[in-house]
Amino acid sequence: MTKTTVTRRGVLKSGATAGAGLALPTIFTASSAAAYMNEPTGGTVTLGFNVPQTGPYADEGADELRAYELAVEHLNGGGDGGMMNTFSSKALQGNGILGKKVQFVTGDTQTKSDAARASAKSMIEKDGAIMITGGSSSGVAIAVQGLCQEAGVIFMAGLTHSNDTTGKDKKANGFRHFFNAYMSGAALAPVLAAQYGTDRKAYHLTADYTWGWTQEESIKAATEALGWQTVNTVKTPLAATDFSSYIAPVLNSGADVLILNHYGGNMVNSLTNAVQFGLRDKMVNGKHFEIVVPLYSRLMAKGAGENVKGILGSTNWHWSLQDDASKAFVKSFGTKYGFPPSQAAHTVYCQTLLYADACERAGTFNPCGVAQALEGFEFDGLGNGKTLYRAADHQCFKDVLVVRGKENPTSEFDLLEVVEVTPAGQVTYPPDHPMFSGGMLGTCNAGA
Amino acid sequence: MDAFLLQILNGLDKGSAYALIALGLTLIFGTLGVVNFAHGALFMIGAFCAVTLQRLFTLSFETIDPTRTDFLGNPMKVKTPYIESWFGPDIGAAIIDWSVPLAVLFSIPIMLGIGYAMERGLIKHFYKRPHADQILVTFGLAIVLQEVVKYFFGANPIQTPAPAALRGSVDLGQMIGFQANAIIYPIWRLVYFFFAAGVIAAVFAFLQFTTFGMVVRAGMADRETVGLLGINIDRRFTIMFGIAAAVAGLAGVMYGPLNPPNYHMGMDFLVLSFVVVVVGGMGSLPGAVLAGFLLGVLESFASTTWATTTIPGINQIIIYLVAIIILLTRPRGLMGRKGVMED
Amino acid sequence: MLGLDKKDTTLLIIVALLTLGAPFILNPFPADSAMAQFNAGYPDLMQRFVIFGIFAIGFNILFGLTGYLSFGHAAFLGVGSYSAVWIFKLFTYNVLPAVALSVVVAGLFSLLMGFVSLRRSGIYFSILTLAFAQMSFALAYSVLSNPRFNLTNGETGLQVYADDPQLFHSDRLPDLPHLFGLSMRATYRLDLGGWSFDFNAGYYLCAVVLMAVFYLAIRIFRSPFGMMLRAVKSNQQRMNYTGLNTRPYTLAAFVISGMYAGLAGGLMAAMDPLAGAERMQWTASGEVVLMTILGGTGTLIGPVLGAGFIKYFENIFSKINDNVLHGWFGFLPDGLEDAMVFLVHPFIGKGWHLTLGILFMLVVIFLPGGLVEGGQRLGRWIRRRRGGKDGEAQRKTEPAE
Amino acid sequence: MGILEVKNVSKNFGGLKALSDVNLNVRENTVHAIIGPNGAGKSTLLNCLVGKLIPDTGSVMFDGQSVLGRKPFEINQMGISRVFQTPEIFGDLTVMENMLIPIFARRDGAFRMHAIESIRNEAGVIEQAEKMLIDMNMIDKRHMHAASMSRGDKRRLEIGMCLSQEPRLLLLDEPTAGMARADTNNTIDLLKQIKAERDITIAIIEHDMHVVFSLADRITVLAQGTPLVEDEPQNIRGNPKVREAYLGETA
Repeated sequence: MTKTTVTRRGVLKSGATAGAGLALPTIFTASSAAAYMNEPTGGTVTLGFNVPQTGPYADEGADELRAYELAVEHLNGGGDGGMMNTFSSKALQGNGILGKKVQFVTGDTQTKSDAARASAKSMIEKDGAIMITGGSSSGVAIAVQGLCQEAGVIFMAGLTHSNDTTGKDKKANGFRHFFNAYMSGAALAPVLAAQYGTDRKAYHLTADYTWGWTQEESIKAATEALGWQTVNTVKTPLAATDFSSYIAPVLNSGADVLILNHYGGNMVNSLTNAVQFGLRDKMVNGKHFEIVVPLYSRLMAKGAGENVKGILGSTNWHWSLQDDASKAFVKSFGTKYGFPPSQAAHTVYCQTLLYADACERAGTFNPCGVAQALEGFEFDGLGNGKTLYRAADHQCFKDVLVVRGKENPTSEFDLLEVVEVTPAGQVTYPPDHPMFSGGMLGTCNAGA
Repeated sequence: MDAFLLQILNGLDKGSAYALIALGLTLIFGTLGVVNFAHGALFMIGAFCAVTLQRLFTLSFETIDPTRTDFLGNPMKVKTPYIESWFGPDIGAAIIDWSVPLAVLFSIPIMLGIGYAMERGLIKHFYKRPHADQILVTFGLAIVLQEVVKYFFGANPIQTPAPAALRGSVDLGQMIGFQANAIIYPIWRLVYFFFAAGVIAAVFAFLQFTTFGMVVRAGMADRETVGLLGINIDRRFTIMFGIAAAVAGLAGVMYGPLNPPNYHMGMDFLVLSFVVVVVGGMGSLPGAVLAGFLLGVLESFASTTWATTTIPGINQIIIYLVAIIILLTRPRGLMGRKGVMED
Repeated sequence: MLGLDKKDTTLLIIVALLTLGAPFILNPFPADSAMAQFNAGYPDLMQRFVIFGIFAIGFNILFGLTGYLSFGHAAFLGVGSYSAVWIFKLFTYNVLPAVALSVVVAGLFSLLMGFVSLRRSGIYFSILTLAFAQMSFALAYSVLSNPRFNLTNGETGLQVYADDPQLFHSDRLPDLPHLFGLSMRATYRLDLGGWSFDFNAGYYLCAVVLMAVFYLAIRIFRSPFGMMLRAVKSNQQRMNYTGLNTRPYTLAAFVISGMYAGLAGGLMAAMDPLAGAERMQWTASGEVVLMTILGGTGTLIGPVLGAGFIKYFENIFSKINDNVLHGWFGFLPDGLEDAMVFLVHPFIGKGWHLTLGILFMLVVIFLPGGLVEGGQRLGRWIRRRRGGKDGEAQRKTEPAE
Repeated sequence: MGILEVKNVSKNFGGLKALSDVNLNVRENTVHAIIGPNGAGKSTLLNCLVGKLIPDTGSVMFDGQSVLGRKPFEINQMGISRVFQTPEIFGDLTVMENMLIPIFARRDGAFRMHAIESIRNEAGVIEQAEKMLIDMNMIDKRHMHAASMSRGDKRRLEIGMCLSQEPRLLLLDEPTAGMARADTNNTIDLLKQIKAERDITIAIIEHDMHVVFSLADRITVLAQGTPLVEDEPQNIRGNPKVREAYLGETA
């Protein structure tokens, strides 16, 4: 296949998508009068919240659901309004979306792409959801994003950190608010250099699947650009529960930094094991041995307990941020549930508001209209400073937090401290960056 | 050489957990003829005994400290464990610190009780049922147990740290003449290994040297004959079920400091423990122990850079590959008896 | 009819009526009533019922007839899905060649795996199949998705990209799996009063396939071959000393069930063109074991019932949240409403696993023959009641004579 | 020439000599009994004949062909059927199905993939099975589950299953073990009838002298893995070696 044919096929394909709708009264036709998939006809509009309710990420899923409920409450005019008051766009009235009361349905992704697609389909086919959002892994996000593209609804991805979500698997109907592996690397590397010097030898342990690889690639590139050497990169099975046999050789490898490209249960266990093996007490090459966890989440950090103390990583948002928006969100979430929100909660809350706002600004629920309103949208007041939804790949660009495990936590939630807020400009990359190459956004699909 | 020794150590350590779980599993199978898919859940419950005890020790009363504020800006509620106010902060903190070893004592009666209740309440009715039914009902039970634990403790892992005194690592290499940092090993992992060895030895001694054990062994060999002698073998088997549950539970309690327990850790170990039992030979106690350590060591070696560069992905499949090779070359596992579980 | 005796013909007709009428049967509640939560008649779930039904029917041919308990059949389902998606990627979105290739590839794969695993029996066989399946899963999830040789696309799942060759694709055809132009997503919605019913092309394709393979399963059950398989389960020793080589019989059963699994996998990809590795995990194999036992091992209809039961729970119970509960119990006084929600809460939504686990236990404890036995008992009970009445009537008439 | 010729067969289990240098010659259309005290090696010998065990040395020829190295099902296909000490039947299947299976095996060989045809259409096979059930006097039990029958019926069914294959050699391993006297006599009558009506060679291992002497044309006495004598029944009765072997009397 030559390059030109590939492009031609791509063009044909987008044409076909549009054409198919006309040629056959096919895809999920509810009534032929509807202008787009699941057009809300009554006084309500239904959103689909697709989060892991069972399986290892159930706690993150539960926190996402809490935030969704809070967002719906705020959209419908209840509660204290949360970040609606600080949001730079003032389109939202507190009377639902476009005057329709917001309802929601929930589904269980089980953190499996099949199950996630099944529950998303059920929300679209059965409950008439106009938008799907949520999730706690990149595999699920990409799978559901593809489905929403085919079905013709908007997908607002939840926790998904892989470059692919807005890289080779990007879709016109999908938007990501979360940051990604490249941004983690770009944000972390300067801080690492500042804290640990530029003459470091790094040893990577990487979860052996797509996200792990992109994470490793990103942080490796970012640290090597600053002068670090990479001693070894070792892949660990996703199903591994004990990392002792991967940690044990690290001390003898000549490395003086261990980078754990792990998430969730893998991260908790590998970090626990690394600390157990006394890595943090050692001096290697005349330097203090350090451990880095590129992607942090407070919920998971809690599982790792004392072991996170002093360990650097990046995160999307943290409740201790002192801007007005974050404070407003923490206040309204904390008042309702009694504890501060996680970054997962923050992300999905923002996305619900952003979707609603885009509908208001577009004046329609039509996915193509909404997508247009979101593309290139610049805003402020949702807790991460000035933020841009880039039109080219539907990735969101905003400040990234570099955090460190707190040495003296004052409460069970006070586990991380913000070391640096890396400005958006420093983590921005061109849409055709090699780590994000391949794949096409395509054209938006309205379904009907 | 030092890398080699290090992986042997790692293997023995992983193997300890495998062997303990497989020991109980094969004990239940050998005595009762029951395929127990809930055995992993017992391991998990053991670990949560430690979590529970830690929670009990840290039960706290709240006092309001007006000088500090919480995340919402309200006056901070400071929690003080009751135990610290009863015994004084030092002893109280020490008790909390030692909660995992104390949980060993706490868990034995609990696990025996759970095992006893499980056998009398459920398993007993399934002795004569097909293995498939046993699998379904114990699998159902495993799901119920883990969901109940999840309901109370959440899905995230929970730290159950070892006592501070046993938390660090020792430089074993230096002790035997290698250079510094060559063989660093965590103290708690050594404790776990010796603990496992002790438990295994105790189970074997119990079966070997007590009358009770003798009858059980005879029952494992030929249940009907022993029954004909007028010995109430069923009651003894019930107790054996309790013991098997306790062994799995102990494996779980002590495992907590190695890797923080979560509600699905039992399922993570379930497949593996069945592989261990089968590789060792169904119903063979020494086989289970041998296979546990063997697979632990092989798994450790397969995860070295040398192995994964020679055969990509070997660390993912080694356990299963070994199981296939052993089952094809030794039909009944390493030490299995003929005719067990072949129908 | 069709070479079946009266009882089997009746069974086949019942299955045909149930599958063809599923859009009505599964949507018994008006669309905007509170009970609509329990409606299962939307395309995706109906497809799933039928596809997992096919999977379980095939599994039952191996497990129900020969007694060989495989813990690795999900691997064949996964391989079937991957094959189908590769056809979509390379050649065409037409589902016919895709599903055909799924069956063939799964058949070859199961031939290989069966040839090795069937050298052992009992739990040793189970563990061998489990080991093979877990190896396949590990390979598909990570090893075979490395950038140089990406066969499975790992965690994300294999899917069709715009720059895939699709040699035989043309503009006139839908950009989704289709059968000679008829999109699998094509759905006709019938609104009748408060009710609405979905008639989906993909579902009806699956339903037709289900009827065909169900018919095939009946034929296999009633054939000398089927009898031989039951004989293998009953007494292998006697088989050997009767001049019968059990290995090819079990291998044939293994391959047939593997092909059923491949067919299910292919259809799954045809309904939704994405193949994820977790379909191959041991828990997925365990699920089909549970479906079969739950429905009734060795019975014809049992596995289909078991599949429906489990999928219904997974998709319906997991979607009930506290909001829905408050809706249901809204008619109660506030305190009572909250109490009811509190009581039911652990069993729905994120607690659906708990409910399923409890139901497994209840079914297997009280209905050793699975749901089919439940049905038979119910049938006997009704007959006895009716018979009882007849008997009474007779007794009453007797004195008159 | 005998139909079954065993020459110099030895078999050791570890250090234990189960068979040493056994010779046996079973003539066509006779009933040949093999007797001997417990542990004489009778069962080991039988297992060597049907392919369950492979002798360490020696040869076993059936109708001029070696059976050694062949699997049990192949040896059965050569024309040897075996009846077990405890009846081996298909307990989960009906009596009729039990009878159908050996007939299919005889007609179609060790494996045939007839997965679509219905059994109901196999009129010829069904007819044969019914005929054999009538011969075995159990046609009224055809729909019963085989496992639910009495032991005597199971034994009869098993013999019927073996006969339906029209074997040239029928091996019986203690066919009356554990049976009541009446059942034993029925079995003897059945075997006598078979012997009378069919062209068949029977080799029988038996403990019960009553059975042996009512059926056998020739007898081989086995002791400690070696044949003591092979002779006609009347000569065996008084043989001192046999008495010694059985009763442990000193010569």
